[in-house]
Amino acid sequence: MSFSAAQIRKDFPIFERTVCEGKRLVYLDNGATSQKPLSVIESESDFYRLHNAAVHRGAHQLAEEATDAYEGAREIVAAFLGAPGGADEIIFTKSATESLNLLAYAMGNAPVGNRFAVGAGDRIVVTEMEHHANLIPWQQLTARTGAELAWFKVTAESRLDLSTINDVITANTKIVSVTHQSNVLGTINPLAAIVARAHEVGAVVILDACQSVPHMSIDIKALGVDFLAFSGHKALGPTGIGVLWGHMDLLNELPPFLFGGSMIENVTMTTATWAPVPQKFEAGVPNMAQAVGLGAALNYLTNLGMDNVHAYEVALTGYLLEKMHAVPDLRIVGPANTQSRGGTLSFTIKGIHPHDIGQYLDSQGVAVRTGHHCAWPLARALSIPASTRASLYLYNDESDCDALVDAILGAQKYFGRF
Amino acid sequence: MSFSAAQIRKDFPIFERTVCEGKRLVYLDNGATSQKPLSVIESESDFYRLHNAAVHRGAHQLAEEATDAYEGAREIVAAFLGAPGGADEIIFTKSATESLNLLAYAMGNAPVGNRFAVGAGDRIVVTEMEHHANLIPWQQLTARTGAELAWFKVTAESRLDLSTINDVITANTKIVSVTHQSNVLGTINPLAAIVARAHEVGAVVILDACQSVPHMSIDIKALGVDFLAFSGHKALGPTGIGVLWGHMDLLNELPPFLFGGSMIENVTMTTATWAPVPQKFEAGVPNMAQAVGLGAALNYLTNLGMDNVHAYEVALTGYLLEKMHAVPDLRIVGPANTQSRGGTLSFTIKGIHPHDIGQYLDSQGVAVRTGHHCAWPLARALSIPASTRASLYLYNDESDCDALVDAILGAQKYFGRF
Amino acid sequence: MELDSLYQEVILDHYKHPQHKGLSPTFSAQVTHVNTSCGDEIILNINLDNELISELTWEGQGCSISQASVSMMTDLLTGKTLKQAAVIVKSFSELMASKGTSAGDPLVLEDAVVFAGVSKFPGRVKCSLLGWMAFKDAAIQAQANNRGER
Amino acid sequence: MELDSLYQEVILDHYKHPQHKGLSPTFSAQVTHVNTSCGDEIILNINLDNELISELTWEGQGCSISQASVSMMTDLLTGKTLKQAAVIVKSFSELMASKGTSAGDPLVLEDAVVFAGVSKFPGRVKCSLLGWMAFKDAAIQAQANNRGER
Ligand SMILES: Cc1ncc(COP(=O)(O)O)c(C=O)c1O
Ligand SMILES: Cc1ncc(COP(=O)(O)O)c(C=O)c1O
Repeated sequence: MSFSAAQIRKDFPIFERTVCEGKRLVYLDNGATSQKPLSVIESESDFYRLHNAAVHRGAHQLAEEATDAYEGAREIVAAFLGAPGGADEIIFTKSATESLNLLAYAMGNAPVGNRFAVGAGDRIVVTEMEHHANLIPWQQLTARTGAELAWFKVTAESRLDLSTINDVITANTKIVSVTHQSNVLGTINPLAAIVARAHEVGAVVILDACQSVPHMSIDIKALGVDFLAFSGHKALGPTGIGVLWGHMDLLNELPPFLFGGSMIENVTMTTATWAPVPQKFEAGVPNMAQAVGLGAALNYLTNLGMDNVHAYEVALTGYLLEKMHAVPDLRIVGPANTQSRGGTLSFTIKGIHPHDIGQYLDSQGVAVRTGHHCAWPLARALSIPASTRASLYLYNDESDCDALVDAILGAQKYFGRF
Repeated sequence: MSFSAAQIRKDFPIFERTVCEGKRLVYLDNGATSQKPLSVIESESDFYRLHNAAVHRGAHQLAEEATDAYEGAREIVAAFLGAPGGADEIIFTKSATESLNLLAYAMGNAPVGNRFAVGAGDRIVVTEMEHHANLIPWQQLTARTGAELAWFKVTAESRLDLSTINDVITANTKIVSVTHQSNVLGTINPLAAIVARAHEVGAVVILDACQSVPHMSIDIKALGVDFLAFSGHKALGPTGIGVLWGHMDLLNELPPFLFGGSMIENVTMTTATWAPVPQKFEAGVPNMAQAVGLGAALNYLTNLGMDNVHAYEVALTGYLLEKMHAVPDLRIVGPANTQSRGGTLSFTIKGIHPHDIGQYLDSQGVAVRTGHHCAWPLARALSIPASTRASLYLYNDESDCDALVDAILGAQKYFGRF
Repeated sequence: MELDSLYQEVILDHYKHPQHKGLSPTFSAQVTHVNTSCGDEIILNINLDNELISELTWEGQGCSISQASVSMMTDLLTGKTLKQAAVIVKSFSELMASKGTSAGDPLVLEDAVVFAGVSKFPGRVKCSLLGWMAFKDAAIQAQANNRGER
Repeated sequence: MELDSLYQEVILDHYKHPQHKGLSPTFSAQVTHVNTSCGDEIILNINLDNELISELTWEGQGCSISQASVSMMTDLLTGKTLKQAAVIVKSFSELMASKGTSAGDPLVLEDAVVFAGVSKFPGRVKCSLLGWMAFKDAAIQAQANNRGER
């Protein structure tokens, strides 16, 4: 099967509608959230129509069917990521944001002696290109515990500066949390050196895989990281579902985060003990229909083949980069070619503010994002308070890239009137 | 319009299916989760089909439509609860469990001087009939801070023992968190005295309204509480959506819980400040489709009229109680009549374990729950390690109650063989 | 009726007339296991005579399946060596994981093959295993205790 | 073209040729306001002569709408009393909340009535109000400072 974005687009009901009075929808805001294929929409509604019940709780047929569907989704996620310990290593959260906060709070709950206990004298390492979701939870953990925060800087070539790696990941470093792919620059970070150094000093490595899981094949064993987080909604899945993966031995030692039903072993008025992983981390009636929908989304991606998806997106990115290089007064914020970069293209246009560019693009049916993209420290480091971001996905094609570039040229003409 | 459960049932696609080889589905596990009307299922899928985009972020038409839908749901929830400060007082979470943990963690984040700061010498009050979700977060907060936990006991009549109220809610009490309606006993707790005493000593009152919001009309002003939590999935809404309501002045003072995108005002590598309420409490791309679905669910309930729903359920509960009283060897765990009680009926049958009852009922198409119902301390206090729970909702009718009682009699015959 | 494959006579018989119920005053190890989803509880005492399981006694409350299972188990394992017991436990665990596809080995499991019917009911597999998981745990602890590792 | 109701000539003109831009060396109060969703920033200096706004100057970066709006605002409010300014601010806020249903009062808002077109674009209302919110804040602080409450 050859890869056909036009064919794929037919699976996504939203492309049947138009925007801005009859214009074709050119959706290039995939870094924010992806559109959903019919199979995902229907798997969520079929759950409600046919099997809806509280998992793990009821003594009846519906509850068993719901449990099978929910636990089946866990198997799908585990297989998709290549989780070495299987489905029990997959924890469902509401979003990557919750997954990362879960880690920071759970580590904050660790008693002295627990390997995750963080205190004064310990270091937590991030990078300058983190999304706020992988920065502020660690800022807060250091503020609560007295640990210090350190970070890798970003070079003029939009790459992590690993030249000082031994000074950043020091012997007292406990946690290294980095993004796999920047949601602004598109940069795909090299992990091998970071993982090696972190493990050398006994630190755990957390991967924010929000922008990589939807776009490339992930093999956890090959990556060598200890924890991984992503959101379903950026990977063709429903809103309201996220994933945290961790090595079973680490999840066993990690204290719980949310407390309530289904995560307990035994409860008295004053004490409680915890169920085994993953239940330990899933308090309450879970987001069942959304987990099932995520399973359908990952199945959709697996059917296409993640290597095919990635190859297609890289080729399309190359096409768009070339077209953009030809636009006068346009500056790409991120790597200039497709080497170790994904299909997230941020840019600025001399003399026109990103918000105005975005507005003009919208009037042409082209959906992008503008601003600091929830990575404000990066924007400051680059002295680019705001940029415009076009982010590609599997249903985009060259005609979408053409529409974007035409609209940029149109904007230059429109705002150049004066 | 007269209230017709048979008519209502037609709005719920799941009742078109059968269970256990062709048996009619008698769904009496509403305390765990409710079924969903078509309008809810479709509002969620229509969001994906027509308006899906990240709210508050994109510079394009879809993002504006998505924002309108999401913020519209907030308005619906505010109106449904009678939130005195309007929509900005409504915070979307993934579940009541998250809402209650949010409060416990956010209070744990409060610096000295903040009115929510909890420490040694302070007291937190709950009741013996709390669901684990409204018990363990407070156990953990006391463990982290050195505060003490105290609780109201439950009387032989399944009511809160308020005779010692001044000894339970002491001058040093900071938080009183109680359930509105027990998910085991069906007891509806009287709040006036608790609220008055709590406010007298300067404590805030948190209401776990999981089992009341779906079943009766709620007027926050009349209740006088300070915070309120419930889950969408028990109120005809989607899974993966919960609500926290709080008074605006309290929400303003409460520190945030989850950290990440969209909840910030300003961010540097080492510091962050917060956006206004409610954004301050909604980090990340939210569970948008689920919020929209919850809006549709509350609209469905409002169209029926919550007072009608409640009156209908009380009458049905009376019918079922009477039938149950006539079953030999059956003991109701909870109030014996419909005074201040909802349609949650737990019971035990002499000589047959609840799990076996539940299994037999399932074979007859009757879906109930068995066990400790996530209220293990209550089960211990009552010396009833497990019970069977039938919980009614608006689509149930007398034929469902008859089916339940027939099945109980059948179980007695079946297990009485030996 | 499908239910009958779950509630077979021998199961209900053990439920009504449990074997080895009532805890021995002394033991090599004592464990308490709980089914966290329903609150069912088993306390199991094991007495080890070197490698021989000389006595297994229990107390508990729970559904017919969990109680009958532990009753049958104590019948089966008393008088066996730890090695023999391990073979039986493994065979029973495999049977319970079979989702109704296995009939169980009557040479190993004797009466307990009736649990083949239970294995069709995923919601009851945990009940069936409660006592057996307690035994596994108790055996390990008893060996440790007997080696003086307490 | 609908876009033209947003980007009217007078708006783009103020954007290209901003008024009162460049901060005064002294001030009664200085405030910095940020649009948290896009990072746009305005620093506003206010000089109060008793009740009279004697000078309003600013610095900032942002989109045409936010920059034009603050430019027009400083034009409008300079030389007014705080009371007169409050009336104008209220009128502008109401216009921006009108979702395109109001034309704005030219007697109060003068040129700034062109923002009626912007009010149709919910995503840009925040941009329009950035400078005005800064002014509200600055006026309060300046009064406090002048009363020596700093
Ligand atoms: C009284 C009560 N509180 C809290 C909860 C927790 O709700 P959820 O599991 O939806 O978070 C429940 C339901 O499970 C409940 O019945
Ligand atoms: C790199 C990265 N990390 C974290 C997040 C947060 O994901 P969510 O908002 O779905 O929780 C995002 C997306 O917003 C992202 O792009």
